[in-house]
Amino acid sequence: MPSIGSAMDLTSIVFYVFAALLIFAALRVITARNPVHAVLYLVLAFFNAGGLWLTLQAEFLAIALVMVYVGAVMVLFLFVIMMLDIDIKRLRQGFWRNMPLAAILGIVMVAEMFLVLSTDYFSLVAFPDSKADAGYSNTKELGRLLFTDYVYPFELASIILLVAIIAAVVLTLRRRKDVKHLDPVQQIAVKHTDRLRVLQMPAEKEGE
Amino acid sequence: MLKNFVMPDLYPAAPELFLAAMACIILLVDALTGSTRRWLAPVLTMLTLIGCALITYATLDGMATLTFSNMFVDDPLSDFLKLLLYFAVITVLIYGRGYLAARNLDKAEYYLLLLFATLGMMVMISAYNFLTLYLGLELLSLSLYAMVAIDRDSSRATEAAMKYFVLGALASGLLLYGMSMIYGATGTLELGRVAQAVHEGVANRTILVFGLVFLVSGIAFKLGVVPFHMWIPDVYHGAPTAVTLLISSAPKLAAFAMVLRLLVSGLFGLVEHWQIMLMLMAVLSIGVGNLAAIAQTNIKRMLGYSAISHMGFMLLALMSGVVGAEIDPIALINAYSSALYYSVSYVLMSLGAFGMVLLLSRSGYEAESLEDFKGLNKRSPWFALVMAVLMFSMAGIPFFVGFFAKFSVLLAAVAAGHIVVVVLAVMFSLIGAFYYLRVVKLMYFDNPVDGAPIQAGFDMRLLMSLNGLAVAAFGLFPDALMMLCTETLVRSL
Amino acid sequence: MKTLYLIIPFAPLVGALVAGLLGRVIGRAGAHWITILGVAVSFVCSVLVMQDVLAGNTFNGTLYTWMEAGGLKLEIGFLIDRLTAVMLIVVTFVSLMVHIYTIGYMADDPGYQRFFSYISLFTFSMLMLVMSNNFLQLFFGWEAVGLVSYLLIGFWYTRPTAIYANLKAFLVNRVGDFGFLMGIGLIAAYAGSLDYATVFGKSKELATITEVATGWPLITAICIGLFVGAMGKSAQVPLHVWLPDSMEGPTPISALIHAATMVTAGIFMVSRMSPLFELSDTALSFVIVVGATTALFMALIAIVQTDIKRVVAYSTLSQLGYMTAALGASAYSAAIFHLMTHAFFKAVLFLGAGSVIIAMHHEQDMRRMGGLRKYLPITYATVLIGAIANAGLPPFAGFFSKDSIIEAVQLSNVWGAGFAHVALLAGVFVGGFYSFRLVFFTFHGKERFRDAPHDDHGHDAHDDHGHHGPVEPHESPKVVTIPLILLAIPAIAAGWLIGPILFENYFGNAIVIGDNHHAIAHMKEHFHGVIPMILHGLTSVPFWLAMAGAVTAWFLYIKRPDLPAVIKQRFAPFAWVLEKKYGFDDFNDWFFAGGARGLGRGLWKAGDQVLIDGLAVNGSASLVGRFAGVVRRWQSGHVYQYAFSMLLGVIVLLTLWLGRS
Amino acid sequence: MITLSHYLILAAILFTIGVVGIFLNRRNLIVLLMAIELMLLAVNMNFVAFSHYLNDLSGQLFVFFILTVAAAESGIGLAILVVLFRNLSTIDVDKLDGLKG
Amino acid sequence: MNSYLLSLAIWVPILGALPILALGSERRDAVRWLSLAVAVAGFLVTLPLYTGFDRAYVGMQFVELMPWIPRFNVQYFLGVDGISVLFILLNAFITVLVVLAGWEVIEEKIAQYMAAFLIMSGLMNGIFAALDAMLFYVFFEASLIPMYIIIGIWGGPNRVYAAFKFFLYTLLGSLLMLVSLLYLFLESGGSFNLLEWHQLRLALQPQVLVFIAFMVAFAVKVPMWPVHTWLPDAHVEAPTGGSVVLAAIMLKLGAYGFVRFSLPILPDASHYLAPMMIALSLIAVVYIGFVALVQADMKKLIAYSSISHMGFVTLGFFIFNQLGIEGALVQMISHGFISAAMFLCVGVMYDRMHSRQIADYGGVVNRMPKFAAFFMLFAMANSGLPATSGFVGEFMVILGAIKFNFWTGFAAAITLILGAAYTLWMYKRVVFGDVANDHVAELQDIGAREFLVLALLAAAVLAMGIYPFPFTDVMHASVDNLLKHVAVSKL
Repeated sequence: MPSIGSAMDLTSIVFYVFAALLIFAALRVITARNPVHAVLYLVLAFFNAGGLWLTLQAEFLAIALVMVYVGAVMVLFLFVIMMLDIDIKRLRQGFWRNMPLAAILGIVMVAEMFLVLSTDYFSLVAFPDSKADAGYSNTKELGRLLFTDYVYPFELASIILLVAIIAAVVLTLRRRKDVKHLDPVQQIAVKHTDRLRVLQMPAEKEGE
Repeated sequence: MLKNFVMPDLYPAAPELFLAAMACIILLVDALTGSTRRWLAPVLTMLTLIGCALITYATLDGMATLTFSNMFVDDPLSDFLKLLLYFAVITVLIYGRGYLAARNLDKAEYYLLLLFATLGMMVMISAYNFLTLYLGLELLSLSLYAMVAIDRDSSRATEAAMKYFVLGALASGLLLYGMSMIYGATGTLELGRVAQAVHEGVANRTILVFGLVFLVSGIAFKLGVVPFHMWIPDVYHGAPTAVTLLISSAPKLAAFAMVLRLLVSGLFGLVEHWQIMLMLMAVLSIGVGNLAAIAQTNIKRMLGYSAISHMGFMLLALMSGVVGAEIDPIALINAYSSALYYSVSYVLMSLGAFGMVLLLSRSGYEAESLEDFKGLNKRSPWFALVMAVLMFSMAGIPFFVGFFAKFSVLLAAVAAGHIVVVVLAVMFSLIGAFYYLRVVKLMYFDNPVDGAPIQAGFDMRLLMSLNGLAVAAFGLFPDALMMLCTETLVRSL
Repeated sequence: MKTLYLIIPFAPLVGALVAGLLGRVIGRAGAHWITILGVAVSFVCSVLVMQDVLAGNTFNGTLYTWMEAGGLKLEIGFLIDRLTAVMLIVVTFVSLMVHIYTIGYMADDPGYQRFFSYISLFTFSMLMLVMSNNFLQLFFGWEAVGLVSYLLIGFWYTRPTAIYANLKAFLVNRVGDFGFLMGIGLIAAYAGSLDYATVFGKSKELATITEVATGWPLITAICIGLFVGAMGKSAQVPLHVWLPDSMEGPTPISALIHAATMVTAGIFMVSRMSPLFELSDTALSFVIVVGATTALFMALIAIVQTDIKRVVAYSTLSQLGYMTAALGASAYSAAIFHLMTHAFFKAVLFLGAGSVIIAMHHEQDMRRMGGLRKYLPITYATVLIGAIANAGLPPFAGFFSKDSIIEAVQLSNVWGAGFAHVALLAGVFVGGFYSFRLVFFTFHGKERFRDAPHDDHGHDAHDDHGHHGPVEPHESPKVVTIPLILLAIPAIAAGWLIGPILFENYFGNAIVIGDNHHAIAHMKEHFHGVIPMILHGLTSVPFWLAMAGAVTAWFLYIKRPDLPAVIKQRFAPFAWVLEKKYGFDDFNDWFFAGGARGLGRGLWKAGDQVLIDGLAVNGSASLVGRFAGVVRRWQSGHVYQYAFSMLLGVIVLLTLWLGRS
Repeated sequence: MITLSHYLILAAILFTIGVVGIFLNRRNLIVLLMAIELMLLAVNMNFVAFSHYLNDLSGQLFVFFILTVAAAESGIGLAILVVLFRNLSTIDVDKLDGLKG
Repeated sequence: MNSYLLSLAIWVPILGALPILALGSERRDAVRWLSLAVAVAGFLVTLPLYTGFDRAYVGMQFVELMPWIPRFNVQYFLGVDGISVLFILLNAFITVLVVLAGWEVIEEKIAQYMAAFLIMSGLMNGIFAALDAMLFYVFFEASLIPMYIIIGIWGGPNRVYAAFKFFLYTLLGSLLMLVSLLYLFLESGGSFNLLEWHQLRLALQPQVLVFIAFMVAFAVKVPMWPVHTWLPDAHVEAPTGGSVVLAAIMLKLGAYGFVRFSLPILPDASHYLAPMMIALSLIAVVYIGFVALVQADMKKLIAYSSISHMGFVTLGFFIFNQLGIEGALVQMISHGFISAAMFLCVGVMYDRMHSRQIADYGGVVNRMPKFAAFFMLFAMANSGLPATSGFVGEFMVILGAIKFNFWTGFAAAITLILGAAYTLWMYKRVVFGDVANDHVAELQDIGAREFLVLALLAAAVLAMGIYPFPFTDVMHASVDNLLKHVAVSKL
């Protein structure tokens, strides 16, 4: 059926475009001279990944990826980069020294993974391309599971986030000593003896 | 919407829930009381752990119960490991208190992170699903990253934290990749069903093995075995000693649980593959760990390398469960219970060894150089004796628990026919004996360079003594603990 | 009867222990009384035993079981027969004399009690040796006399020469013991017993066996082994080197141990073993050649010695050679006979020499003596008797025994007997010469002690009398002279017992002579009594040779005292060889002592220190250390390197397992 | 035709890029953190693809949690980075070798 | 017939050490007397082992059997036969002497010193009494710890090197042995019972491998050439008491291991490898004899002499006749007395002069006649003079060796000469001669305590030399049994 065939082809084209962009962006992330550029390439990569996930009918995750990652995490990265005021020029030196070895290892690894993953095992016969019903909502279904079967991991995830908060606070929060501020607790807790010190001095020097 | 929803059975997870709740309470209490009542957090933490222990003890039933949609398992193994875990964390708490106070690190956040790390380990121990295992692992790891860096003015500590973090994240990535492959091959995340799928042969072996490689790499990182060990010395060295104490002890129990859950409960069908992987790593670990430890001058680093070799020994037992095609349940239990016994013994010794470093350190003085142990026998014969016992135990000299741990592991390995590996391991542990002996030498044969009296609270002294005595007592009467380990595994596997 | 036997060795032992352990308590007099009493009791008992034995009784019994292992029952026990009885008499008598003599000789020595303790201990050891009924106890006594000899030679322990000599004596004896032990070991291995009676009972059987590991005839191996032991104790070439040096000990010791008793242990032992030796002609040839060699060549050295004690010592060596040769000729009875006569006349010579030494205030060099005859008449008389006996002139004791030996060797049919006969005859001449040289040199001629300045080179430890310059010799006290006289009597008369001892089957079963060895039997046919023997002796070659020696001595030392120096110059190389004692000492020092030390040092340095410790032990340790350094460097501190390591791990595992599946 | 393999291989390439990035980067810790994000993205890609082709939602749920954890991880990572920068005034990976041997 | 004597022999000294440690080194007199009391008590409890020993009974006596680690079927299984009983007595006896010898000499940390020796004594009794392989091993290795401490704390200037060398060398052997024990455990179907192992059937190849592993362990301990180099260092650096225990007892552990493990469990391998063992033993006897000759340090000399004497022990075991084995056992006990005495003698001089160099001495007899007399006796015993204990074992082994093969006996007997040469040469240089220097001139003769120690040893040496029957009599039944056992192939 040509219509299906063309639809398939369209999916293929979308896949290849996104994939190519994704790989390009990823490569640039690790090779970009400027960390700000790297972050932006990473954003690009996430967008492309999101696009791919849409083709896999994982709408909620695709959106979440863009929203959470691009919207929050990457911005955080940018903040940190800006905040730390890093000497960018120096940071790129010596980059190429590890390149040959890295390239070889990378190629070996990819080749081996390719060998495994390109087998017939993953053919469409064994893994048919599932098509959801019209009324199916990926988000709704995920939500249902999340609050029923996955309530335990969900709670754990929340605790992890709590840990992240505590950790970030304990590591980076610094009370600056040069800023004057009043602590009402201390003000209330003060006693009169702390304010006034009664000194008793002899009326005249001894031994005169 | 939720018509199918059944309230999960919370009873098996009672300790976790209690701990989580208490953590929140401590958080609130700290926020409300501020810095005026610093003693509250440790006391509450202690109470929490004791409470957990009581709950776990009260809910002991010797049966395996699954809950939370089969994501959580409560079996004798988990109860056993959790009880040990509480004990280890309580010890960490007591040993570390003075050290942290002297360095102004005893913030409530530390205790919170400690509790969360404990929670993470408990989750790992009870995990019956890739997802919960992962989340427990991350909960533990993230807490540990933060704790390593908690002395934020120490460049060494932050460097260690950074390394730990980066490598830990890499390892998580590897683990996750492995999990994804297993998931792809079996179509499930639940360990029991994974095992079933592997057993029934519906899953593609190549993909499984492919995933297994990554999975094992992730596990190896957590255990700290070669070549995934390199974070260990740096983190042990750089972290505040109280945190090193934690990293070196309790997580080994969780890691053991992780190995057992993933490889034995989940991927037992691939046993012939992962056994050989573990063997390779075991031999390398024992070799590299012992060799590198010789050259150390910092005792924390040295103990770090020694940890690598000890984990190698533990793997020796894990790789000996199955010989050939036939699965002999007795040999299996022997091997895995030896591994468990080894882990438990190691935790006991490691607590003592790092505890001793803490005992000797004081405000502005880290007793972490080997030189700092010089002449300890003159300063405090009793603690020198305790440390000597610990060192001999680590070296695997009888009558101490370390010997019997090695003994049971080697027995398992010999039973599996790995004589060459065993001889190799034994030869490396001979090299290992050298650096443990060196500590004894420094304590007994040399004169002290530092004559200051030992400043440690009564609770720490007492616990330290008990720790040393336990190492000796479990050496004189090793059977109870061995039987406990065996019993636990028989009922859990 | 058993108690009597027990008393014989243990009376001296008690004396020794009391004098040794309680020396300070009982004092000097106490020490000599208790020990003399012990030995005297022993002597009396020996006489009683002799009577008993002559009555035809023998005894072979066990005292206690020493040990039992591997089917070998080792016991301590006594064998009392005629051979033992002779030895008992000789040992206890000479010992008693020496004890008495010592009172005078050692009067000023601070180690007085110790000395008495030692000589009594020695007597005990020697008695245990001769009374033994088994090889084990024999070996006990054997080593014990060696030990006491060691103690006594080194009696003056501050003198370097003395402590050198005692070590040397012990070690050389040990070489002999080594052979002895080999012999005993073979006996134990093949006979399964160390009891004389049992072993001798099996001797025929043993003679047919070939030793497994070596392929030697067993009996020969045993006998040569045992004889090597005898060579050590009885100072046969080349194990003789210790004896002359042992003269470093006090003179009574030289008389007791190095003349009369200990050195004869070897002779006694071989005689005791006659049932074995008779079965091996090879061994007998070995014995006879060694004995004859010793007899001649040691006598030659005596010619050039100037130390009075050393002359006697070399003479002893020579006489021991005679005895050994007799053993080789199967003339055991002749050997024992000579042993007995020699014990007396050599004791006389030694004690006489000691008397001279006392008189000369511990001067031993004959070149500083001369003309002592008139100052020391008793000494002179007794020494002269000894010298004549030693030279083998009739009718003194030495004549009978020596003559019998020479005849026996002549009649012997073992290989080497011809050489032995010639050597022994030559030895007679030399013997006559050095014996009379001693007498003339010391007692006749010019009184050289007057002109020679008495340099203080002090042979004896106690040169603190303040005697410097010319000395006035005087006769020794009674405690010295009485033993001399008492010993001189048997030195004259003991020889007259030749009839009963040699030819009337005195020894009975104690000595066995093989059917093919007829020497004694032949001689018996020609023996018609003492007087005819003397008369016959006057016409025989040995007599004239001995006389010739005596005359030569007279000519050279009395008539033409200038000649010896001339002769010495003329025959310088020959004299040099003799003075170097054929180079045995130098060779031993260089080869054995030096070689052993060199070998030890080499093994130690090269083997232990360089190869084992350096290469294997410390080498592997440093190798481990180097590996540790390498492993350590791997931990570079760079996080990307750590990541690389992990990555590598993954890739290696991947590669391996892709290959597997 | 786009099969599961395509997605998996794409993920593999991404994963490798992430891993190599960690090893390659010697100068900037932030890029290191980003490389980790790439790895996690690759894993997520795997899970999503499997989830789709297996018609099983648990994979997607896993991704959901991975995203959450990764965010928390980034938070802590950056916090450590900040502390490190305060101590060393650099985030140069090469300078990070105080602990070694 | 459950008995408690062996447990007493083990635990009386060990538990007795605890109050001594608790007393602390400040209360010296209390520590000394308490140590002596414990040591004597330890000796007294071993006496019934000898008096109550049934000489006719072949099997183990005074057996105690309790489960210890049921998980691995390890038992607290004690018992002695004629082979081991004497060593327990010897050990307890030597411990008393060591306590006496350390009386005034040890000034630093005396409580720890005494406790270390007492603990070691108990552990070594455990080794000799253990009939469970694991129990044996545990005691075997644990005994390294106190010795390591003793050498390291109270040793000479190079003590650290010596202590490490001692520990690691011996650990090397025992670790290989551990692997073998585990193997045998599995082969025997899960038992560590030595007596059961004696019945175990094994093919030749595993036998040989296990034998080699055992050999390394025991040979290091004996020590045999070429793994002997730890001994001279350890001896030289150890304090007198340490040297005494090392030489008198510790070296025996290895030899004991050969009779208890190698011979009965692996008879075929023992026969197969006997030529090698004999060769190594003979090398030890001869080679080491030469090396001892040139030593300048008295302790080193005696240490080498110990190696040489222990060569006789291993030789005796591997010639497989009763003379050899009993001779070896007698030699072990005798060497226990003699080497102890020799080291004590050197200790007596060292305490006064603080030198062990032969060259620093000379003419000691002038100032210390009593001492010289004792030293002479022991020197003679060391060179194997009859009527001393040193003779008995050597004599038996040589006789056995000649029975086995003439040349073996021949080579072994060379020690007769060498032993006398190195011992007496040293004696000559140290004791005889004129007073060599001012230090020697100031020497004081031995006091009552030293006299007592040396006299006890002298009595033992002489008694054993003159009447060894009681010693060998105890062994007969067991050695017979062992020989019968070894003669049967287990293939």
